[in-house]
Amino acid sequence: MGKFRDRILAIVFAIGLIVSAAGLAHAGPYEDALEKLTTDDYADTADAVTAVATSGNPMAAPLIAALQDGRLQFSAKDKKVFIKTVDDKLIDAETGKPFDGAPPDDLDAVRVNNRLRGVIDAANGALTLMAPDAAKRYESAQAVFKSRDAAVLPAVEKALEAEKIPRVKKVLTEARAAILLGADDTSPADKIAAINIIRDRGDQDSLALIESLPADTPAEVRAAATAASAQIQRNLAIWNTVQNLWYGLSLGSVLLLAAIGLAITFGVMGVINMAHGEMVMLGAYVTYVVQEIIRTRYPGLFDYSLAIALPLAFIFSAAVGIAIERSVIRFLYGRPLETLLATWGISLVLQQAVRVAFGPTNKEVGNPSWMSGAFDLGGILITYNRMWIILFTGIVFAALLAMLRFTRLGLEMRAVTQNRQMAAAVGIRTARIDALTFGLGSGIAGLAGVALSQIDNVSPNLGQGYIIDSFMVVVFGGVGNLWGTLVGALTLGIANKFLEPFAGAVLAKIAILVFIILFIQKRPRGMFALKGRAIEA
Amino acid sequence: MATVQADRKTTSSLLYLDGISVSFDGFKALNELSFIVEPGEMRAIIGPNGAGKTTMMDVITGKTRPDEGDVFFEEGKYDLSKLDETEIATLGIGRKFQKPTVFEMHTVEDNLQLSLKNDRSVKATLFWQSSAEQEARIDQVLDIVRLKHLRARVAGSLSHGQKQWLEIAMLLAQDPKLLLVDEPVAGMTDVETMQTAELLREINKTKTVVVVEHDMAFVRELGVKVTCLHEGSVLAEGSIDQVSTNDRVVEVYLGR
Amino acid sequence: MFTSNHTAARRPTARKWLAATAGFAFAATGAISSAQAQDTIKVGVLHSLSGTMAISETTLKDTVLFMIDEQNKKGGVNGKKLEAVVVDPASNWPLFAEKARELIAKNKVAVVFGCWTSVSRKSVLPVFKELNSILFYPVQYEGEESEYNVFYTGAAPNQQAIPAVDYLMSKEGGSVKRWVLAGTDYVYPRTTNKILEAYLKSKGVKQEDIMINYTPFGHSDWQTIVSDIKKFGSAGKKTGVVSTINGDANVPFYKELGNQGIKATDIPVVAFSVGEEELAGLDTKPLLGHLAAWNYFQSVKSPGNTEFIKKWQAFTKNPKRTTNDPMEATVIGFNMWVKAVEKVKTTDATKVIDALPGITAPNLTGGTSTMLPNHHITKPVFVGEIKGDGQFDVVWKTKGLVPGDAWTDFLPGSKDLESDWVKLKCGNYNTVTKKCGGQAS
Amino acid sequence: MMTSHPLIRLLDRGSTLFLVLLAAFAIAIPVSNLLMPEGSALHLSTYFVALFGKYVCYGLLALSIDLIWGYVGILSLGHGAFFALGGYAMGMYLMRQIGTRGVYANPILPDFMVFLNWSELPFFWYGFNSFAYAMLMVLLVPGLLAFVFGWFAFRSRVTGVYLSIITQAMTYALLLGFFRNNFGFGGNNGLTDFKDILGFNVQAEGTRNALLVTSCIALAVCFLICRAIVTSKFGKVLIGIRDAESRTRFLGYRVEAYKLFVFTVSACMAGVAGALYVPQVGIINPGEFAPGNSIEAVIWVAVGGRGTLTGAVLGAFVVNYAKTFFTSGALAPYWLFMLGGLFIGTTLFLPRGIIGTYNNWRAGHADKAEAKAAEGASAGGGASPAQPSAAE
Repeated sequence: MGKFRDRILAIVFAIGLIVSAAGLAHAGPYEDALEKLTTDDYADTADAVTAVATSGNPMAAPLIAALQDGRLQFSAKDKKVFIKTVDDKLIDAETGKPFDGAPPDDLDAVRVNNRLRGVIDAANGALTLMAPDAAKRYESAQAVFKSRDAAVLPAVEKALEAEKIPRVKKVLTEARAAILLGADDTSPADKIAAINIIRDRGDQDSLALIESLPADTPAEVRAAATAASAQIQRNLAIWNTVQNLWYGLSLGSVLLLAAIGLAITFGVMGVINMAHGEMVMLGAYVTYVVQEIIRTRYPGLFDYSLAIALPLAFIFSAAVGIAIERSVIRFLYGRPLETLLATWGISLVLQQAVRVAFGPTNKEVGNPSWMSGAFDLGGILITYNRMWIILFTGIVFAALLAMLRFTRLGLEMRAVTQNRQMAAAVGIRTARIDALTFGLGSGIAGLAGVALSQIDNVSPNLGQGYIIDSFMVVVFGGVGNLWGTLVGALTLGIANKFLEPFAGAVLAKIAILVFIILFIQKRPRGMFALKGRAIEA
Repeated sequence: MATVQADRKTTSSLLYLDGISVSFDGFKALNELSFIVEPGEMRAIIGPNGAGKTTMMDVITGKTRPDEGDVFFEEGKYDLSKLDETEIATLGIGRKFQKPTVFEMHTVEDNLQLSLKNDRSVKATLFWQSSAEQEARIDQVLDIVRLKHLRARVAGSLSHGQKQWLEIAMLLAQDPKLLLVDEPVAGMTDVETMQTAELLREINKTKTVVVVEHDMAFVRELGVKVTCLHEGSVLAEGSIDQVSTNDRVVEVYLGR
Repeated sequence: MFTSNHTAARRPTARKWLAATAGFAFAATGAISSAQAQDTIKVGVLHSLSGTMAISETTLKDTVLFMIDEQNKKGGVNGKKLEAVVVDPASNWPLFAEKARELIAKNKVAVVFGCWTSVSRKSVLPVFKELNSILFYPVQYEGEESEYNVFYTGAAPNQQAIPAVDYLMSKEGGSVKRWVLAGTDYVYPRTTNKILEAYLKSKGVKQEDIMINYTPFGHSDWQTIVSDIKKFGSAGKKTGVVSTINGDANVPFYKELGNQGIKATDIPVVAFSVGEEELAGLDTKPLLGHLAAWNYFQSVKSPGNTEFIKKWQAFTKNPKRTTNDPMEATVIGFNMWVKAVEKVKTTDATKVIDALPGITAPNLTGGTSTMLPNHHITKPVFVGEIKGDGQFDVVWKTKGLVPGDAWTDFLPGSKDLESDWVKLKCGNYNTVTKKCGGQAS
Repeated sequence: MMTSHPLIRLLDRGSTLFLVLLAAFAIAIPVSNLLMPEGSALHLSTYFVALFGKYVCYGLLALSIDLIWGYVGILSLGHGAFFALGGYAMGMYLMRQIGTRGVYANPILPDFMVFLNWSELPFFWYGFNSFAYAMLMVLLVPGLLAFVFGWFAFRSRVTGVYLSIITQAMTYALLLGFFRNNFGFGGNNGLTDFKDILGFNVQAEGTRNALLVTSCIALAVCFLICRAIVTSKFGKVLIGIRDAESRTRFLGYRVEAYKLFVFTVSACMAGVAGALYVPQVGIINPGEFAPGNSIEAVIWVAVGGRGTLTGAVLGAFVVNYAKTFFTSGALAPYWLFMLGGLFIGTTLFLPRGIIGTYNNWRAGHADKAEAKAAEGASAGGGASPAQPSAAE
């Protein structure tokens, strides 16, 4: 650690220089550092990075940035270092001038490993505390809070004075507090003040920070610390519950998305579609194909890939669904168990077909920028893809309800659900409705596929992973009742997530299954099953 | 068997319904329905669709539990609302469904064999052997419903009317105290209808019968006391002539 | 059977039966007829081409075919051409046993390359013992086994798990102090984690600094676990995750990691079952710097490797086709078998098995692997960091080659066991009781 | 006809033929495998013996499924669970027989317990070193599970698709459970590396043939039991329940009792099948609980002819032979297409299955007297209904 500390000191000193005598041409350390970058050795590179950072050379920042995202090239033969610009031009790292002429044949990227990334982050952290971009400053302030290295304190305080934007200022203060708390020469009073600041931050890191006080801390500080950590823990406990709820919600929405199509085919037509999972899988593959085309042809559109994939997936899965209904299922009405077997067969065929067509391995489906990453909401971290999936599920569900309620097709579907003969009698072409219903169910499965491609494997086995769970949801929720499916999915999802922490993932799943089995005994037709005079025999 | 001490209201009656209410998803199928069937009587029950005829049958046979009200059988000896189908059937209440329901895969004979009054337990049926008197009983029943010549036929291959009769025969084979017959002549030719009426009168000589029917001609043919249901409760009761001249009946039912 | 046909012939029902009977008879006699054809050397390929395991195993099938093709170009073995016999156990364990039997007894293959999961290996073991044939098993596994008829060219725990942990503990690896052992709930992770736990404790890691977590196969909802890891990691000490999560569950796991923003610089994850194939299903940019430990990486720069990749991609007519560790293991095993057969001038199982220990073959990373008396091989161990392009960047490798150890020294049950098929003629010799465990005592 | 003597009822043409064939196989195969010289045209390889033995076990499983699906209309998608439980019971016995010959030479603990350093044998492993006890468990464990499960399900009248789905949930839950290593059954590697059964080496040819013969006998016995059940009045009640459950109820039959009885019997049979299967394939692991397996077993029955006992067995043989055949050689990767196609084709074009269709054809083409006989046969061994109303 000691060596590292020295480096930081040096960096800080450098910052001093930059601030005072900016722009002063200053040959020596920078050039030597470049030498070191050409040895392809992590230790050397590390030293070089520090040296560069401290050199105060205007090229320092761009060079380190280049190193960070692998655009820093070197040639071992003629001991030269180049910065590759985003548009693949070479810049001579020494002069900063564009490099024209043939690049050396042994040109290779300067390699980085985790430890180096650490060093770079630290260097950046210190370098960018004063960066013009607020977001950068925020980032580096956070970095300092994590590293909480006493050496950076002056830099932090300087930055603190200069800082205008409150949220950055807040983090800087926390960073400063963190450092002060760690430092031995801080007065108890300051330490307590620091503790309070950190307490108000109140996240896991703060807790760790406060609890990692050395043994020799004075009593009053210790008291404050214990009080603070107690409060943080209370606070965290609450957030923990909230988080479980959120996780449950998002798991539930995935289940719902996967099951809702099934609920329709099962509810309206009493058809057990074992190939439902494969419809989901097809949807995911449509997404893959769309993204492939976009990657190769129009990379610019990548962020819209899902938007493009959705309708296509719906149409494709729906088409396959209708084809299945027309070619197989319609001959099996009134024989649900036979349908079950036939559709199982279909699912096997579809799986192997995809396996033959696309190969058995996983396919890459990327997250668009707006679906990757996460943000903090109070004490919990919300990942964008989960959030969007929950929203998406909500939209699909609402749209479906609306469709059933307000459209002609929906009306006819409900008619068929309630009384097939009567519906036929009043001139509804039940055959057509069946086909459309099945298409709709499959289409929604396709949509689910698009969503699942964002969190799960895109492989021929994708569907298998969801089919049983989906059935559980439908049966649990009660057939022929979308609200039942909704409640069913969310209940199972949340129950699962509250069980998981102490029961473990496997037992949680088993417990849920057993629960459903028992539940079906109590309500053989599910939670929200339509009662009424079931005409038997 | 849940028995209840006879109380004076219920004594004489074979079947006693009082204030039966049943509702599905808010819709009241039966509403404070009450009536009494005396031993040996034959009763015809009429009423428009959704009047609650079949639901009433379900309540009597234990398929549907009443939300409220009493159902007593045999002078109040048994509280039917506490028993399930099987127990009620073994008490001696036989039911014929609206849609003829026989064991299509079995021969006429086997259908009756299964219906004959016998020990119904698993053990008994596993080690069961047919006997002469059983055979005789089957012949006798087949005679009554005029299906003797079809004894070896698979029930599935019978005509609609024949199935109706076979089902009635199965009820007889059960040797019940009370027969509930739901629309026995639905989809029958006039001739068959008349024959059925005759058949039921024949049966009524030994057993109590409750017939649910739309066909007024048939009900007239039976010439028995009629109860008209409407919206789950009794609208009118009496001879067919009284009932069919009752203004409200005419209004809700015959009028249309 | 013939008497029965006779009685049966009277009844039409019997036709169906006859058909079936004939079918079996065919199957049976087929076995004999195929026994005659001996102008080629038959090589059995026992990898699932359908079902859930196809995702990993199909590649290995292609690899064997590729090697056979290469070998035949060189004129085959002992002047005979090699002939591949491919069967599909369809990811169904009993079927693995049946197919193994079919390959050996019916098709009379000289050697079998196959299996991926431990359970498939376990289910074919009795067959190989009974019919005394050879199985080359190319996948890293939990160890705790050394059979006379099986050659393990994949990594034993000491050739993958332990070096990887050593690396993470080193300064270069970020001197990790706190450990999460996350795995799918089956035997390989269980054993590996038991070994690692013992190993870590021997290195002075305290119980409260080890968190062990198991998930079902194909687990897809990682929110809770990833956030638990995050919590565990924010306790001040440097934390690392050792992942023995099985193939399919990895993609959602890494996606969740990426989205919850667990950077390799904060909490590095080192995986033992994630290779180029698995990464092919991922956008690896968020995973930059997470690690995997293997005995081979496609990105390793060596003449042998470059040439192999070139030929392989040509053979599969797919310029983007990746290579991975089990493939290399298959290649090494194949070459060793060829050498052994050429050495003893026969494909007779016993002779070849006895000849194999001591045989050497170049591995694709520039070294030379040797078959050890315990039927495991020596291999180098690499630790690679995931790069943005789905490849690995080797950041650490063992000095020299590590000999595969069938019986780990970190489990009480097996630390006294030793395997030596040359001198001791025993796969599980107990150095304390001086007895060969396998035989009845 | 019900009047006919029980024995005649029991052994109609089809059944007799079936038993004769089975006996023929049970004799011919060991003879040709053990006595005929290697390489002679009459010699059957041990490979074939093992294969056939496996098929017989599958046949027995199919039989057990047909008994409840074909005659009562209970479609269990979890019968693989009973099969596997029987198998595990046998497997545990075989494990205990290994004794000190395990790799760790531990006299008590099976290997997988040793290397997960368990200290002592879990209580539910006690007693499995006794063959008799193990065999008892083979019947008891599946039987008990089926009884409890059925008691709940049938009493609360869970029928048709719902029942199928919860049976699937049951086997899926067991699958997950047995995958867990600390559940005490060897995790996903299951139980394997068996040495001997009743003192005979399981791999020895003699033992294999013996196991094959035993399996055939078991199949024959179970077949006769099934015949006895379905040809009795009890069997007629079952068919009644299948075709018109509520009618049966209103006739005063305790439908749930009937279902429970036959479901439990069937589960025990499945257990026996599993127990015989394990020593012949040499491994039992949670894979057997996979819902897919149970569904596949159902298709065997459908192919052979639902509601015809001989058909179920025939189906198991045909489909599994096809599997053996299509999973090697050029067709290797296409097996799933075949299987899938089989599912679709059978349900669409052969709803009665092979035997069912044949019976129908025969019933159609025979004269009146013959037809009567056919009725007799089909009342017991009978063809499945044209529109199986199994759902209700």
